[in-house]
Amino acid sequence: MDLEKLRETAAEVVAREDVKYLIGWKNGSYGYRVAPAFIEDAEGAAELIFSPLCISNLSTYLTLVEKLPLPRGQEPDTRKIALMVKGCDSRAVTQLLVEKGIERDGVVVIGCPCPGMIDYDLLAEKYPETEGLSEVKWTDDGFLVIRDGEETNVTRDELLAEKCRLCRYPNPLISDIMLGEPVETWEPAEDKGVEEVDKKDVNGRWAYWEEQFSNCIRCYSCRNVCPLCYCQDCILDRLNPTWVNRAVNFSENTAFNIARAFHLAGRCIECGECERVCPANIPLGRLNRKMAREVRDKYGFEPGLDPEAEPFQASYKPDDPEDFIL
Amino acid sequence: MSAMLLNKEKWPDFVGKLTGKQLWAPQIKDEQLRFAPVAEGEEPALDYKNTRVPPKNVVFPQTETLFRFQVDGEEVDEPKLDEEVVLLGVRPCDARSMVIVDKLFSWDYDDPYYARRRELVTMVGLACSEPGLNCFCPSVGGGPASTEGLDLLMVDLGENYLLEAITEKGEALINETKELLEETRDANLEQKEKVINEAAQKIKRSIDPEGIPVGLPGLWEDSLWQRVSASCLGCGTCTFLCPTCHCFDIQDETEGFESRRCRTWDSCMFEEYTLHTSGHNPRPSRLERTRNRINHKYNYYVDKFDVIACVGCGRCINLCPVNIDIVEILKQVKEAL
Amino acid sequence: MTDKPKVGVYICHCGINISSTVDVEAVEEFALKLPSVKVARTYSYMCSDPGQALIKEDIKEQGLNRIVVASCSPRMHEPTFRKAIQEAGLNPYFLEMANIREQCSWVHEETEEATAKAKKLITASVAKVRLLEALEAKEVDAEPAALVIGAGIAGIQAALDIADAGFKTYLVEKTPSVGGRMAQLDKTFPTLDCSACILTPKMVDCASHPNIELLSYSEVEEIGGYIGNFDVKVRKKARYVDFDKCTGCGECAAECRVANRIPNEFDQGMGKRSAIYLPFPQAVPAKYTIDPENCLYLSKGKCGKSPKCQDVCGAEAINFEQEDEIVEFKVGAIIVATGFDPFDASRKPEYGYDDYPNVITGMEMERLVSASGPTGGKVMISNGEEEIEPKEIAFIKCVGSRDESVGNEYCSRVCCMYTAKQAHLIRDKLPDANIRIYYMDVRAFGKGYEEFYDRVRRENVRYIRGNPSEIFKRGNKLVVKAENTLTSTPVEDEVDMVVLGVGLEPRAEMRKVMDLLRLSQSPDKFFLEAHPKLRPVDTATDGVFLAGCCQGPKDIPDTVAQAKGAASSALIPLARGKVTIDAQVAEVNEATCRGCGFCVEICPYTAIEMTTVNRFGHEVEVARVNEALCKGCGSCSAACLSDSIQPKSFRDRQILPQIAALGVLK
Amino acid sequence: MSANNEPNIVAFLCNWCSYAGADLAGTSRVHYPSNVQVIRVMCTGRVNPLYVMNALQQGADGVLVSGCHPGDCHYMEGNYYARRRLGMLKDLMEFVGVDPRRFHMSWVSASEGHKWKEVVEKTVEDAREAGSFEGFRRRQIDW
Repeated sequence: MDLEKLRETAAEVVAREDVKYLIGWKNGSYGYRVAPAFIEDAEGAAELIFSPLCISNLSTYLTLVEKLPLPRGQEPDTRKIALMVKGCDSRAVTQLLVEKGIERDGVVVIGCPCPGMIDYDLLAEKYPETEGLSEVKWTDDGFLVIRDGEETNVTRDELLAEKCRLCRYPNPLISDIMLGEPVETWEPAEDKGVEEVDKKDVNGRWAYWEEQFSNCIRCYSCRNVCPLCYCQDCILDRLNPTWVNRAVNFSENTAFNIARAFHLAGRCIECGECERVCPANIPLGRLNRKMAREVRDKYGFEPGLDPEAEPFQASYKPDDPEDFIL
Repeated sequence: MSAMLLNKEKWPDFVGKLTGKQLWAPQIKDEQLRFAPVAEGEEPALDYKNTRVPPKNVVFPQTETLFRFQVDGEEVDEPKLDEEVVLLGVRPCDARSMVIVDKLFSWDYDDPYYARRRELVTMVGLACSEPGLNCFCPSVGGGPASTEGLDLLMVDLGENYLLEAITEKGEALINETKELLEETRDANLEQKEKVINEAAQKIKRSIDPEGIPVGLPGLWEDSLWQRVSASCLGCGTCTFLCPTCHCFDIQDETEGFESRRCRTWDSCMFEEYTLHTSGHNPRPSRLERTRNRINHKYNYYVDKFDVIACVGCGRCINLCPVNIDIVEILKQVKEAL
Repeated sequence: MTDKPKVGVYICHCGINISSTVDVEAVEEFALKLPSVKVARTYSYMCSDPGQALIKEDIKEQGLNRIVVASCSPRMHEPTFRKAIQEAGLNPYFLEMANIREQCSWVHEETEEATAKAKKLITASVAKVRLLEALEAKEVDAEPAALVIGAGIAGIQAALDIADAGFKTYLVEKTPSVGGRMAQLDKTFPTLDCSACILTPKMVDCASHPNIELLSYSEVEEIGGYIGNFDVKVRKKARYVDFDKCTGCGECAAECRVANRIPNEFDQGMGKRSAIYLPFPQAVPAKYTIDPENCLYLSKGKCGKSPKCQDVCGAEAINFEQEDEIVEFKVGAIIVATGFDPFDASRKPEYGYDDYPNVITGMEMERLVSASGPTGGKVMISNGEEEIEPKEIAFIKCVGSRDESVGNEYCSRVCCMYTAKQAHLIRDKLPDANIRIYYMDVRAFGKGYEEFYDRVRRENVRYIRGNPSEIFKRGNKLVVKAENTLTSTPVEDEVDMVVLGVGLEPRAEMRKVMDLLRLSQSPDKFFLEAHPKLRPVDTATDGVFLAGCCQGPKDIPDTVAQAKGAASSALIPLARGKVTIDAQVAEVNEATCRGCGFCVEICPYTAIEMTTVNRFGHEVEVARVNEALCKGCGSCSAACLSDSIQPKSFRDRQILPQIAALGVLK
Repeated sequence: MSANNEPNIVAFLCNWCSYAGADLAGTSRVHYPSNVQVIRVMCTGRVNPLYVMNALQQGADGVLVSGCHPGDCHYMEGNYYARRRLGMLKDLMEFVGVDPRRFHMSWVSASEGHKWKEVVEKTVEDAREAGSFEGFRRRQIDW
């Protein structure tokens, strides 16, 4: 993508009177880090980037920003929020529209066609992170890693993030401004992660997840980063009734993770953020993708495609599968 | 206090000696380095920088039963704490963190659970020779071979570990394993200095905290808090992985008519932290919560206990999903001063 | 603040129904040890007066504030015990029942297991009862008026009954006249009363009744609210004729440039009318209406030099500028009487209804034999070449009924009898005609029906068992091909005329009414009643009742009976002036609601709507429950991701402890 | 499982069909295993799928949800919603490694006392085969 064009467009957008700020990506504090950027002026816009490291889904900030109590008589700031989205991120925006989490005219969606993002862990493992800022660019058939002035060409296959291997919607499905031309979509890979679990027997799966969930420290980063976990008051924080105890142990962690995955069934847009941010490296994406696959295959439904769609969890079809019924 | 050498060939025997007690050490589990109980025959994994999660769990469990009771009943049943634990391979920053946290748990009220667990633990440290990318312990009063909080310090000298007793507990441990140890020579101590100096050289990041503790209150309304908190997700990663964070929540958990009162780690980054029953929250947004995290570490704690509640381990930087970098925040604080 | 729970557990022996299998004393001893339980007792019959007295006494003397009755199914005696504890001053919803009879002592043989299970069930009940909340059944005023949709015989009868009882009734009819299908009929079986003669007085009555506001040529546009308080919006379609000025003289129709060129709906299209018309001579109101589709002036903008109707109307009633008018009013109850459509015989192409003019439907036959019909009551039919008086006549029954191939498995209930009646009428008019009736079965179940059927058979009407497979033309005759299943012989009868005994189908436009009133369809696609046996005129929407064929095929007496039933049901809230709203309804925690609207999508009663509230200066959307519409099913709650909508008495915080209690006892 | 190795089963029954069907089984003196404890709800639509998880976590070895046949729901659509939600939950639980024999759903009408018996027998038999589910218990670890 042409960064000049991006920054120019961003500067125009934030100059608009009806726009409060723009959320995009900028270089982080060191190494390969990329940080969310909240841009309010042209100067800020000059910091924006779009690179294979911009894996994070910024749409979560649309609902994360607190609506603080206003002093009596003060009107809320209802200006629009501009947001940069990749294909997957755009589905979150659409799903938020379906669920009335945001209003269509409350956002300016800036679409960024996405050739695929890099898996940070794979990258850092192969080309360790250094103190200085490194850069990664797309090339025709992969990535160019520029680290301490040293340039390395890497094939796409070597570093492509798992969610991008599986991606079916690299181009934004909803946008007000589209930056650049749509990318050519690619044949999604087999979901080996889900299959690895699927092919175990039921006890094997339990053992697998027991190991995973035992590692959970209940930091709730998976929930907080999720653009679709936007309840004011999550039931998993609730005390009366207590669905899941605060205690951190395998049983409660499992309950927490089942509840989280269930609440996202038919809503998850597979941006993979939960898995990316998990400090305990739990492959949460497998849970969500498994549910997404069931919902797609058995119920013929995919969230985040149509802003007018009926929410999956609030609808039914008379001929929904019932082979599991006695 | 004595210093002894342990030849690495005898390492398994040394570990074997310790597994008679409850031994915790870094191990690779699920491709991750974490502190875990070492079963007999298992080897600690020491050739790594540091664990993702600090070992504070051993003295301050993430979930701890305070007592059990029956709904509508009147009797309580308290758990017994009497198992001795050896924490092996703990890094100096993590050991130092416990000394810092001790102050809080023994301040206006002696926390019996914490105190008892501290009593029961022997801390065997391992000096750092390969600090991590985001380590900055020297900036906050620590160092790659700091002995604060340790009972015994181990330094990797290549073929040998140098074992230095710091406390009576450490001395006792050396005595228990004496048959495996050799006397040190001067060269060993020189070698130790070299290893430590080299390690210190490798530490890239730093911040001079001079002026920060006194200056922070003046920055209460500064715009920097908005800037640094805007991208915060409000998750507990930074605080749960922080060795000095010690906030907890107390809950009564009930199943049927059985109940227990327990405490669990809490995080000042959580939305419900300091949420009042009335619904009012004095720290209603991520801004106030981020500001609290920094202030707590670099101002309140200093005010109260004369020490910064940060040991510079860099975990919060390593694992923040949105690259909130405490060193960068501190730099901005200094600029704003 | 609620008091600390003090629970009383009452274990019933039920004679020996429970105590012969469950060791009630052991259960009593066990219950006493449960948290919050202050009293536990057993008694031979808890539901008896002395049993109830026991509970009431303990409430008063021991200060109990929560009661568990372990006895039979709550489906049996929950109301009994609610009333009992209420009489003792407790909130009736502070009761939980443990079903230790139907679901324990009667289904388990061993005392040990039955006792163990009884203990578990009581534990769960104690766990829940401790957390129940006091509820109040609310009362709201009911608007003393009713709406009746459809002015066929069902609607007319219902409206008259309600109006006679002294309540304002709005009778809305889509067509220009009341009367409906019954007005089209000639004679009625089995008494052979003239349909018009018995119906017309009622039609006139409802137009003149002081309590009835007749809204003819009108359609209901919107219905909001709930029982006792429905808000209704009706569109009065423009007639282009000033209702008050029109005298019904009919000069306009005679002068209309398209006079006698437009198929007359009332005559099933067999007769012709003008663009300005009265549907039939006895129409009520006797006011003319311009059909805008066929009126030259309205459809083409030009009608000669000037519209003739306007020229001839002495009353100056013609007004081409007239527009639809919206009328709004409130009612306390609604009766749906939208009737039926005759089965469309084109859907059975093998019978050639679309191909041969001398294949007609039963409804057309009604008009053909009617003295006011297109032929003046003479049975004349075109065989495609000429108008003839038929000599050979065939009736075919069950056309579009009991026929899976057209999707109608049900029996239409009237075809057997109207066919018999029509055969009789033809026999009267054409004594020499040869009349055959092809049938599958004859169902003559009503009062006097079997007798009438016998009479028709004796009038030389041949009943041939077997449904024809085909009708085709041979020369100027129609050939009915069938198999006589009694003799197993194929038949090919040449006839001059075939009458198809078409069945009854739900109205094509019923979807609109369904949506307006949130009604459902039964598998036969007619409106679904609340219970097929015990609540046949009620619907799932409180305050909305069904009358007549919209609920299923019916003959006239059944229709009238049901209309009267619906009227008396509708009169309950009207007469009482109040409606009681169930206390066990859902409630939204507006502080935690995230406004996603899942509950709104789910609620089958549209009891939930989004509303804007101000949350500390911010406008946010939250769900709100209309308690009068909510039935407390809880479907919304299970879908609420933030747990913000909860049915009272079945809240998560009341159910989860029940689950826990069942788990902990080993 | 209890001391005598019998599975502990929690069942959620809708008030109008399945609870009435279970009552009918009683009135008809149909005998069946006593392992199933019923929690009455107004509609299967009320059953939050997380109840199933919660029951398994709190001591149940098996869970049953039973309601009206499709089309017969007293509240018109509740059982359709329940079917979708619980079908998804079953898929999720299986993926997490919860033995599918631990969770069943059935349609039992008010007139199907005998079917209720069969459903109970099947549920108990399956839970018995799946065995105790101590691994997931809430109080297993640090109580």
